[in-house]
Amino acid sequence: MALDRRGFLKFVAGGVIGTGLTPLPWKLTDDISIWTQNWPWIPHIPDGEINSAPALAKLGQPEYGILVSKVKGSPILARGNPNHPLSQGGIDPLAASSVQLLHSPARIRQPMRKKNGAFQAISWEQAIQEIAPKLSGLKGQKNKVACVSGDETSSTNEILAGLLQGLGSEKFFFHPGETTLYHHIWQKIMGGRGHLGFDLPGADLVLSLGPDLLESWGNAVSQQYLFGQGTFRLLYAGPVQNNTAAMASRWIPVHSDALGHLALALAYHILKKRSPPRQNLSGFRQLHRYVRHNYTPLEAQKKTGLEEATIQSLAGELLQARRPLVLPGSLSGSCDVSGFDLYCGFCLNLLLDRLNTAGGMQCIPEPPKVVPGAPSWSKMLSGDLLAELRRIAQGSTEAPELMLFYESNPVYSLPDSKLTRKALEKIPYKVSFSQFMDETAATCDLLLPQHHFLERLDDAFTPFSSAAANYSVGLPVLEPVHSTRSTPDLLLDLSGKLELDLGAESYETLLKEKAGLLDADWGKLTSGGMWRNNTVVSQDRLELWNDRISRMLGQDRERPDKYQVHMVPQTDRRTGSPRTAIPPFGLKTLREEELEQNTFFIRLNRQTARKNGVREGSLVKIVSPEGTCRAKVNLDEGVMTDAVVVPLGFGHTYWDQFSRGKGDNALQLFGIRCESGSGMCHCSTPRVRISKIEAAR
Amino acid sequence: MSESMQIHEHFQIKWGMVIDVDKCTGCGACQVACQAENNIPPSQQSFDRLRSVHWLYVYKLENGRPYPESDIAYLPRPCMQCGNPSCASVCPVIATTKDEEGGIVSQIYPRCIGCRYCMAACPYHSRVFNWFDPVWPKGMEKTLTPYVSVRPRGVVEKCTFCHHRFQLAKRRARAEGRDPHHLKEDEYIPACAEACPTGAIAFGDLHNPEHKVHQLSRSEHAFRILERLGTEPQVYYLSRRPWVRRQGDNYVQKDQQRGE
Amino acid sequence: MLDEPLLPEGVQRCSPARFLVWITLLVAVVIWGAVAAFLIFGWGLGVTGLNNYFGFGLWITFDLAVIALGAGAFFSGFLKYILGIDELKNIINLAVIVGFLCYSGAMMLLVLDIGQPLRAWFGYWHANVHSMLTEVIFCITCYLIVLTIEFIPIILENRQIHKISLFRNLAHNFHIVMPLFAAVGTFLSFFHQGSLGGMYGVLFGRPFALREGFFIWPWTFFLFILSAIASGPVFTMLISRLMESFTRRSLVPYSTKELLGKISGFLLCIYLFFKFLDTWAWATGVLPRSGFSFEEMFNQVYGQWLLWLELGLCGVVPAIMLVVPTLRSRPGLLYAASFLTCAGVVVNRFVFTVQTLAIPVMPFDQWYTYIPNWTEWATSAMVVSYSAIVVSLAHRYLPLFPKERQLNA
Amino acid sequence: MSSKKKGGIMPFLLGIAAALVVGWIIFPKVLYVQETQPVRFSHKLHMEQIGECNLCHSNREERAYATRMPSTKDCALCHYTALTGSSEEKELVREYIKKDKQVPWKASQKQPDNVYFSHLAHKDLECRQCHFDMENRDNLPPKYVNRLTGYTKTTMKMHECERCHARENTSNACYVCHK
Repeated sequence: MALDRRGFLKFVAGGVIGTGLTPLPWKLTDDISIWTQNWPWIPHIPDGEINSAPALAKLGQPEYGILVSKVKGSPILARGNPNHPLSQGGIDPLAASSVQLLHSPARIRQPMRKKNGAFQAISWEQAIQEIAPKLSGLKGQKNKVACVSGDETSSTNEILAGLLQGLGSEKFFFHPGETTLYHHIWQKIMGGRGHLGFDLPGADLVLSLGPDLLESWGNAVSQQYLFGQGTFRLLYAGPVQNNTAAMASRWIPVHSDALGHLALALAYHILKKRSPPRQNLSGFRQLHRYVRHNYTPLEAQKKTGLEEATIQSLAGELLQARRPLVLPGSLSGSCDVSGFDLYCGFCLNLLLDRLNTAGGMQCIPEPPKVVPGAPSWSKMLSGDLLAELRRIAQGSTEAPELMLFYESNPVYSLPDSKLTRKALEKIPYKVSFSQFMDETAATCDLLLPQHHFLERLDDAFTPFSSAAANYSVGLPVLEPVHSTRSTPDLLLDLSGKLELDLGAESYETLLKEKAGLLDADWGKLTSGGMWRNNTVVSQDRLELWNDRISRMLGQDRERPDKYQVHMVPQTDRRTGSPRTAIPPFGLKTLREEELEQNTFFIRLNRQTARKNGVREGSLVKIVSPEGTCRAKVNLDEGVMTDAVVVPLGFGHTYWDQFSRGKGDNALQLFGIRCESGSGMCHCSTPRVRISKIEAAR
Repeated sequence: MSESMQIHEHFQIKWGMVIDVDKCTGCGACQVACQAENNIPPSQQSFDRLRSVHWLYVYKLENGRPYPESDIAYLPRPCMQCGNPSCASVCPVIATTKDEEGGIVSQIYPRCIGCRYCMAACPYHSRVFNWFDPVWPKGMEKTLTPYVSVRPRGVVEKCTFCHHRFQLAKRRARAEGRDPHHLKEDEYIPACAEACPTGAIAFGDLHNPEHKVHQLSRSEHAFRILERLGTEPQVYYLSRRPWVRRQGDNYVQKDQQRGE
Repeated sequence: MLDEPLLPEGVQRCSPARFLVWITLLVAVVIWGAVAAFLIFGWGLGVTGLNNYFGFGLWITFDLAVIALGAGAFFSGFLKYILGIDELKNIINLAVIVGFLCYSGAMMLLVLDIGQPLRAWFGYWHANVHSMLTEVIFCITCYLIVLTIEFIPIILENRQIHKISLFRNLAHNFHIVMPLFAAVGTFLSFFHQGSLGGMYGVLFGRPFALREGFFIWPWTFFLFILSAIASGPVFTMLISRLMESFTRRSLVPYSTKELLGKISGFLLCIYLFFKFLDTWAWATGVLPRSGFSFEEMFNQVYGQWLLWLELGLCGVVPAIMLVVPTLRSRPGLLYAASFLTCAGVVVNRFVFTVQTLAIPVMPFDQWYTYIPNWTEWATSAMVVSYSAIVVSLAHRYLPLFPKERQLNA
Repeated sequence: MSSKKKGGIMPFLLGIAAALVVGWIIFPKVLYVQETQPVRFSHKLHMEQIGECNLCHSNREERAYATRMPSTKDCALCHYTALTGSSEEKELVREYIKKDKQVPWKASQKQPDNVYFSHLAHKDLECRQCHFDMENRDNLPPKYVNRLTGYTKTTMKMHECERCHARENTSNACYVCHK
């Protein structure tokens, strides 16, 4: 039977009908739809036992205990730890991204050496062979090695400073921030002892003079918890209705350069109504006289721009409260606060008799030192990196031969980036321990990547703003993902090679020793607990008045008239910290009026916009004496007239695709100001000019 | 509203959320916790409500007054888990239903055909579509949780009140020999409520007088978004500020001033 | 001519070369659309201009519009076979083909439009009886099958195929049962036109689309049916006019066109009566109850001009032109009125699809504007082009118009 | 007609027959990949020795999502050293127990990613109601993996879950099982 066309057609027809009688078409239809649930290019979810381990969030201020959930030992997410007193179960968006940061594309995967301008991967042996001779060559020469640390609470600092000391250098600096600035004013200017802490849990009225305490100042997570509990009434004075102001019972709009004046204006009323503080304060009479003379209601109104009634009612609230607490500090939670503002805020607390008392300003003892060769913590904190960089750039100080960067990214996160770059260029050899390819690491000659904080053992002694001395330890929760090393252990190894005795075999023994000195239970510390001690340091030689103070009070700020608009920096944990760029999940939480494509937004009110000829959505240039940024305008009536809010955390040039090229780095608009009197250098908030960028360009 | 538009079903438990707008600082911890918990991929762009895959969005509300009378508030918007969902009845393939004890509106990814009719129906924009396949940077897929399956492109997704935590809580109760349908306060709370540092997000059974949400939802300061449309949301908001409460719904001129 | 034996007897057709050039042009457009379709299937709907606010866009507007305009098929069939208006035999073949193309084209776009086309069959297997969309899916599929069955005898009329006795007999039998299919088609079509309207009317979260209803059906259910049967006949007529101008031959007697215009005109009047009533009830009932004012439903882009365009220029004006015999008898005016009628339905389907979604319902939400991108245009053009190819082939090889020879004698 | 002469209905029937063979016999073979288990194991023998499933398949890890496969620790409870002298057992001891390596058992009823299943919620049922005749098997069944879907042949389909839930008057709500 030959198969002709008709026969073939019949065969096909039979085949089609027959196929319908088999499972083939039906099963295939079903399976194809099941296939769409399981596309091989879509990752599968893990399967297995879920448990959680305590860890310590060390991404920069604030630091607190968290819990890391794991599946078969692999971390999947970070949650708040209800048992850790510094977090009480809360978490901030940056710490909540901790686990994802482990796998950030920006992680440095192994040691690297720069050769002809490009990094090449090397082994750890090669890395040590590279660094050890360099250090030993500089050993004994004075101040040839410098170090910047951005982690103010870790015992690693003792190792770093101890190593430097052993090499003959005193150039250990902390990345400038509130810790160093508060320390400077409290100890060097006012003669105080111990570190300042603030007992927010004990206060019933909190007046914030600038600090965005529900977002960027101190331990925001803990403060948010307290706020939620409603334990204190919150008043906010500052130029912008930030998250703290929005939540506060009252927002008192004051330009940032008038916050110190406001403190003294309030002091005027308090001095009038209250008997002198019990604390023995030298110079009280001089201050009294100064305030009574210079902050009369009329003067105060001129200096603060506030109605007399406002100041009076504010003072009334402070006087009526049982446990009021005044918080001076930076608007962005970093180094943008002058010594003057800090001093005035401290004074107000002192005049209200709020020192070393429940709900007041606390003097917390220094952490015990476990590296014998290291300088004291007070000594370590007294280095002024901004002043040093300025001197190096100007050539008034000889640049060190070698500089170490630990958990610090000065190229990105210091004001006046031109000056920073200029100073760093003079340093011939730079080493970064960064976990991430940040802007500073990129300028270094040698990268010795440190473990991510979830991969390493580390500690935190009394993070800034804590009400009392406390100590937490975080154990690693997973094996390192990349070929990284714990920096303290690496440094201890190196010190052995350099024949320096830092007094410890390993970081672990060192931390155990510290816990022992504190009489803290190691087991409790490593299972997510915290050691705490309420001892305070009594003060016997506090000075409210001296030469430096009178000079600090007397000076007037320079006001270039070319620039009209007050610049207000703002930090948001969704965009990272000075150490960490925008985390993977953080980027998607930025609203359309915060970042659009790659342009970030500045905020100003309608009146300011009109004055400067810009509108909602205008593309503008912000020009300060130090630099220029490009941004879009977001009209926000929660900003004072003649002020502009510039968010920080944008404009990274390295890191990963979640932060690189997103907006501009507003820090380049800020300058470095070295205050006469206090001698302290800080980030100045200059006035700026805003101009529309022509669409044609 | 015609009969066909209403689904009347009564549940013993009614999971609900009460968000205190006056306590929300807009910090974004809830959003990050939500993304991590529910395997929502990170994005290389900032939030784009037209395209971003998100379950929880924090709106910034403004009172519209000029400086210095201005005031702002943050309003986190999860899925409202409506008592009378506008989305469920329109789905042609029963991929979204309101049938579980507790009244969570389910969304079944392997069933969804991606017609987006539910998105057109939802006035809260709680529902988002997977315009592309999800992508994690190399290595970051290791942080996927076992709680929620990964969604391919072409399906709709939304907040589920972390219902997997309900499943886990029920299992825990079973393991301890308790009735899985009588959970204690806070035995089951979504990731956002857990992460919130100020405790602005309360969660529990609205029917159960022992749960704090029961009282909170009856507060004179409580309101729901677009209550007038008849969606019966199971998410309540609290604010002592009249202007915030008024932004919860639309009012024409002759309507009574709400809360004022 | 090469394909002479295939052409219907006694008619003039352009040269095969010319025809080939025309078809090539159309195929090029189809390929452009196919490229877009490939991108959409390969990467996902992210390559289109659709988004979370506008989940429905150009495609759904296109689908709704062609399904409304394709109503000419069922309604002409209804008038001819059920009501026995014999005059319509002059255009009924074209009506069926246009209907078939509108529905099959809509189906093609729907497959692109859903995110998981491989799961499309869930619509039948896991149907949700409460969803208006389910009704649409079932009715459209069934009606497409009916249209296919109605299309087959027309194909069998081809000169060569007709020579085969089997097919000749088949065609004859089909013609006998055609009234039955016309009846089934009418029923199905009524329902899905209505359900398409119902899809919007039930959106109680969207005050712009929400309508009260009669029993389970919102008013849009009936308005969509009315607007479809009012515009369908004149759309078929416009297609025939378009073919006439392309081929430069008379195909349908003017009396038939006028009749279609008259039918449409009267139906349009009825539709507009209810539509105005509905709009008034919506503006004074639904909106204030939801807390909205009429003005809040419009912005600079989606302004009130759309409403007046739809109801006035594309509603009342063509209705008058079609109803008044002296106006209708002037070809220019008849065609213009027909075009306006069709445009009005397109605008109606557009506002229900896009404006409904553009309006911020939450007070703190904002307006967004939807702009379709090239992939959506290309695939829509592909469907138009495919339809043009089928119509061209049908015109060339099938005796569609019984009066063609007589008119061109 | 000429067609009747040329085979009549035969090609049509042939077509049907060919399709049936392809659809019923060849297609299932092509669709599934067969994977064998790493170690021979007799449930029958172990049931005779132990008498209950829960000792090895305990769901004490109640916080886990997974249905539990025995770990090497469970095996080591008895097989720390070889008991029977069979070559399979020796291999188990040598390759897995001594090296403290998990045996890569191939679960053939693993739930898909989108399904949540709690054995605890089903503890009142007999194991064999879902795991069929496993306890009487002398060997482990090979695992058949669907090339297209990646699921195993024995993965329970949703309607099977639903049928039982309906019978037992338990909720069939989507979120009882889906995630």
